Amino acid sequence: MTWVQLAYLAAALCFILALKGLSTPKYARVGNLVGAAGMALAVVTAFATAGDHHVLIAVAVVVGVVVGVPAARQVKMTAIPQMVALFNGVGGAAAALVALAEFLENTGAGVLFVVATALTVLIGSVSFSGSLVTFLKLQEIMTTRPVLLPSGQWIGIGVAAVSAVLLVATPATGSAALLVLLAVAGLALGVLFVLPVGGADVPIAISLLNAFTGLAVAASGYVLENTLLIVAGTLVGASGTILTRLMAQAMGRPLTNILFGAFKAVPPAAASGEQRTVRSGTVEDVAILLGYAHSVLVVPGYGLAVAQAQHAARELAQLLESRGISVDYGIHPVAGRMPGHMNVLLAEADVPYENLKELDDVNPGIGSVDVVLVVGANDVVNPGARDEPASPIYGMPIFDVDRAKAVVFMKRSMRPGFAGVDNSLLYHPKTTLLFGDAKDSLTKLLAAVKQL
Amino acid sequence: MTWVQLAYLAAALCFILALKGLSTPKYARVGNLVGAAGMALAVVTAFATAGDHHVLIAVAVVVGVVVGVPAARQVKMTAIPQMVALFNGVGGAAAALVALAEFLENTGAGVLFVVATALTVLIGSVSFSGSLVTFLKLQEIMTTRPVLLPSGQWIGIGVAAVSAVLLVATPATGSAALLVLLAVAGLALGVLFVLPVGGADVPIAISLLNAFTGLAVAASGYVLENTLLIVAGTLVGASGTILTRLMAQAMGRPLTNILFGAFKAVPPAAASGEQRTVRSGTVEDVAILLGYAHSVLVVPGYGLAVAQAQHAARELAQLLESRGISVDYGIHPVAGRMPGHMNVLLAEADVPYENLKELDDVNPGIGSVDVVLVVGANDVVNPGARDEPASPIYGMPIFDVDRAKAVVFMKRSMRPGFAGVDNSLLYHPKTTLLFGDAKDSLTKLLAAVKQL
Amino acid sequence: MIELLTIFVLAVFVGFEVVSKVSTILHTPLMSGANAIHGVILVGAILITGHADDALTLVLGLLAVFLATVNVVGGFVVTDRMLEMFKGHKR
Amino acid sequence: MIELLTIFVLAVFVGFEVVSKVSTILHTPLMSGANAIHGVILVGAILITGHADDALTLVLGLLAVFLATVNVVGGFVVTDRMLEMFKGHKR
Ligand SMILES: NC(=O)c1ccc[n+]([C@@H]2O[C@H](COP(=O)([O-])OP(=O)(O)OC[C@H]3O[C@@H](n4cnc5c(N)ncnc54)[C@H](OP(=O)(O)O)[C@@H]3O)[C@@H](O)[C@H]2O)c1
Ligand SMILES: NC(=O)c1ccc[n+]([C@@H]2O[C@H](COP(=O)([O-])OP(=O)(O)OC[C@H]3O[C@@H](n4cnc5c(N)ncnc54)[C@H](OP(=O)(O)O)[C@@H]3O)[C@@H](O)[C@H]2O)c1
Repeated sequence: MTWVQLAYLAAALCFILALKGLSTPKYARVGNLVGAAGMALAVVTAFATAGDHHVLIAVAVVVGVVVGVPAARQVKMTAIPQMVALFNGVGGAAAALVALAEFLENTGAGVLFVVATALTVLIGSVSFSGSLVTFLKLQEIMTTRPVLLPSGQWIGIGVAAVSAVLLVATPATGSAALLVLLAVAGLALGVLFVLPVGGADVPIAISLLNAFTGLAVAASGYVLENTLLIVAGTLVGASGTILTRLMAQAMGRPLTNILFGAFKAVPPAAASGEQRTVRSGTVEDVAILLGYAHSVLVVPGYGLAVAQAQHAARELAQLLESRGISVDYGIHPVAGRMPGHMNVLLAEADVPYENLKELDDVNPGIGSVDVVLVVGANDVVNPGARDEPASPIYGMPIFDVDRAKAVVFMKRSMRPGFAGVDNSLLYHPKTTLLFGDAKDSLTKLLAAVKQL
Repeated sequence: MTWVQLAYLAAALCFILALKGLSTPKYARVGNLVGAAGMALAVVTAFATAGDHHVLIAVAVVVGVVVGVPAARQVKMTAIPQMVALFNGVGGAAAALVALAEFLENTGAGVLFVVATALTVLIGSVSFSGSLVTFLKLQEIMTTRPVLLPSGQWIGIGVAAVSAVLLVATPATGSAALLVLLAVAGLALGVLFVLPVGGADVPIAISLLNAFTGLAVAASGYVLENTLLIVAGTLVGASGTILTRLMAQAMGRPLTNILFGAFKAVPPAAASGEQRTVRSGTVEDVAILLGYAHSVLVVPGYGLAVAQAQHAARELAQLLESRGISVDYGIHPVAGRMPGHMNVLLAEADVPYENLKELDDVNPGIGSVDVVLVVGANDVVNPGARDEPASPIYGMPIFDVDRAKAVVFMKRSMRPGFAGVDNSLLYHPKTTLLFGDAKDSLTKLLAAVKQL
Repeated sequence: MIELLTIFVLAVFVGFEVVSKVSTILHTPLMSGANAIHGVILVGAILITGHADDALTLVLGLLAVFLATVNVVGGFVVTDRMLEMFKGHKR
Repeated sequence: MIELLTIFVLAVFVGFEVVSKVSTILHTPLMSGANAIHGVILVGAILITGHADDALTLVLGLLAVFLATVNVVGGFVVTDRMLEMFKGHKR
């Protein structure tokens, strides 16, 4: 059956090329298509060589397509992280189920086989339940704040210990009941792992769970002695691990802090008792501020994505530029809800690439910026991340907009951002708040500036 | 025998890490040591599991060490390329011999086995004879100029065709005689491949033959069903291929031109009939020129390496700098006889890294350089590479020293450089020639500048 | 077995090397692209279902096929949608 | 067989990726380092010699062992000598 194996090898090659492509902007899209082609090849090959039940398999695939494609097509850009989390979870579940089924079929196989099976079941379950919780968090079905169970640390350690015991006991006894128990322990472990992760850090948890699913797939490749699964799973595992690290670096914090930091963090001091005052402005106030500025910096955040205000922002920027005002965009690596979120949105609105500035481009000269327009961003400009060691986001690099000459916040309320941390900049004398939906405000502002 | 296989896997890992280390200056030396450790592990493992003849094997290894280590220790830095070529050749020969021996042992094995065997023998022989010829060229035992046999192109194609036929015929018949014939054809092919390569391009041929040997080792890994040989050989094959391309890029020419260009190149016009005049200066003339310059550029070349004049050059530069003259070194990517040759030598002489400038750093501002000191370089400053499409080195990027205010050449004679091409800059009115060994001249110059 | 282990080790290196220097902008597409790739478990799910002898394995297998398919198609489609936007900005 | 082929393909990628962005300065050490690594044929030579039954194979094998040893030790020593100099200049 050499052609089968060659087809699998070709698919593995496609996956490598896909990853390579996805890491260079130029070939990213082609890379993804190559990956899809490889997947199609692999699936058709598997289907052609599957012994039996072709009709049922085909039906299951069709149902999967019917469910998956519309979901992926219709999801809003802002909701993509939770979608990725869901897809990741179902992948992990599938890996665990495959291992479970193979175990039931193949009673009495070698020890190494059972070890790999148990590992797949464990990692797959962790990935499944962990991804589900991240989904619930991102979709805001549950709180985005870290959830700390009473002595949650000990529960976590306990469940991990039970899992470890089961991981050894299952191969030793070969019992299916223990394997099912292991799956349950894995599910609990996944939940316990993600619950204490702070809202802002959930994407990193997704990336890590993504790597987990990859490893589960690789382990199931051992179980099935299928090199394609081994190669593809390992690729995802390795690249996911590196990506997780890169993302943590972009947040400016070590990974352990992100995952387990909540256990140590001091609960934020309830500063609400102070009743500090804020200054809220009208559209006209802000229009005048902008109209007479020389340089403007737009810092977009998650709110821009929610309001789908990217086009309005671009139009305002163009209007200002036509009046001789220099306008730049300050793109924080973790603005929005996924890395590169702002780049994607602004690219969609045809903002020229040169105008997108990173932290290091902006901060040194930020003192000479006349007006910073913070459009639906909050955490990424919170000076607490720089100045208050007690803050849960302490250590994350931010745009030092408090050093600019004036700051305008466009948001709907005084509610904090994703991290749930209060932002002292909102109460600063040089800050003007322009309440309302970002798109509305920008559109009104556009009209007002035209009137000047 | 799992521990054996794990040891081999560990060795393979060491080799990967070695390559990774060697491609970052910081870890290069550690990387090489890691590679050596992996090799030691692999060899000890093989020795421990070799069935028989342990004493003879040990003797052969010891003899190899006794021959190899002193040769490697005593070779002059300038002769390293030919040393590498020799080591490469013996590696290729070893691969071919292993395949041959395995074939004789295992008569009547499968077709795929014999195909891999034949391939190993062919590639190994090509690599062996090709490397020997490059050695002879670099050691200047034979001419460094491209050697074009009458209708050599056709002979080459003929031998290649014969090899191809034998490559098919050997597995088809399983005849040992054909395999030996194939080895002979391979030897001829290697010679024919390297003969027409121009002197300056020989290092690229070595790199390619290096990759070939890697492939031969990988193929012999198939023959012996040894994953370590497959991994290590393939690594070398792949990285050698990329390296060859990178080196060709550094020379500014496409690879095919380098390897087969000689067949098309017009023989250089015999310009000697003209009897152009040169201006030769004394040490004092040059000292004055230097003493009153504001900026000096030192362009070192192969002659600096031959004369071991790096320390003298550094001393002169320091003296000039102490007099307020700015001194830079212009390091051409292919100056000397191996890539990075000049960096190695000047690093040895403790020249600060910041003073080493590349082509793109130097050429834009070269018009304002007062004196260019060309120390034993020639081809890398030959304006013909830029201006004369008929020149064999046309297309190689050069230092445009003819645009500087004055040029001093330190060389021993009017002989051309490695490429064997006359250099019109030697006859230019703004050029002063300072004949003699580079180290002598520099030492004298040092004394003369001190007198100023 | 050693072959499979070797494959694993090499794939680890390929994964590390390929991704190690990617820019922030591409983190999300890369994450979701990798996500789609691990949907290759669909191959395993199909094979196991094809050989299922009893009802339980068959049901587990079919469920796995369904979930893996969602993973695969969803992953590739979402990634493509994201990258489409990047493309737009090359204009 | 397919495992070996997969290993080959993956090793090609590892080799390409690892070396693809190295600077000119390191071309020569890298060439000679890679040169030393393919001396691993010594392993093959030892194994084949260990199993040699007749005089011819034995002689061929021993010759291969000798040549491969020269390749290995020469390669690593030369590379180390070169890199020693690079180290010097970090001072
Ligand atoms: N990029 C990533 O990889 C990633 C992933 C997950 C999490 N995170 C985290 O997400 C945060 C991102 O920071 P950020 O500054 O972009 O966002 P943020 O801190 O979450 O703040 C978003 C702000 O937008 C406002 N907003 C919401 N909808 C709006 C609308 N329709 N119109 C106007 N304003 C609206 C909200 O205030 P109102 O409700 O008062 O309007 C909120 O203050 C960081 O904490 C980061 O760590 C990042
Ligand atoms: N770097 C690489 O990877 C590499 C490898 C192989 C070949 N190449 C080729 O080598 C050439 C390198 O260019 P290059 O300019 O460095 O060297 P070159 O063109 O070969 O010129 C060297 C010059 O040094 C002079 N010289 C030799 N011994 C000397 C001594 N003891 N004292 C003073 N001068 C001495 C020679 O002239 P006299 O004999 O008159 O003294 C000769 O003109 C290029 O063609 C390049 O393509 C490069």
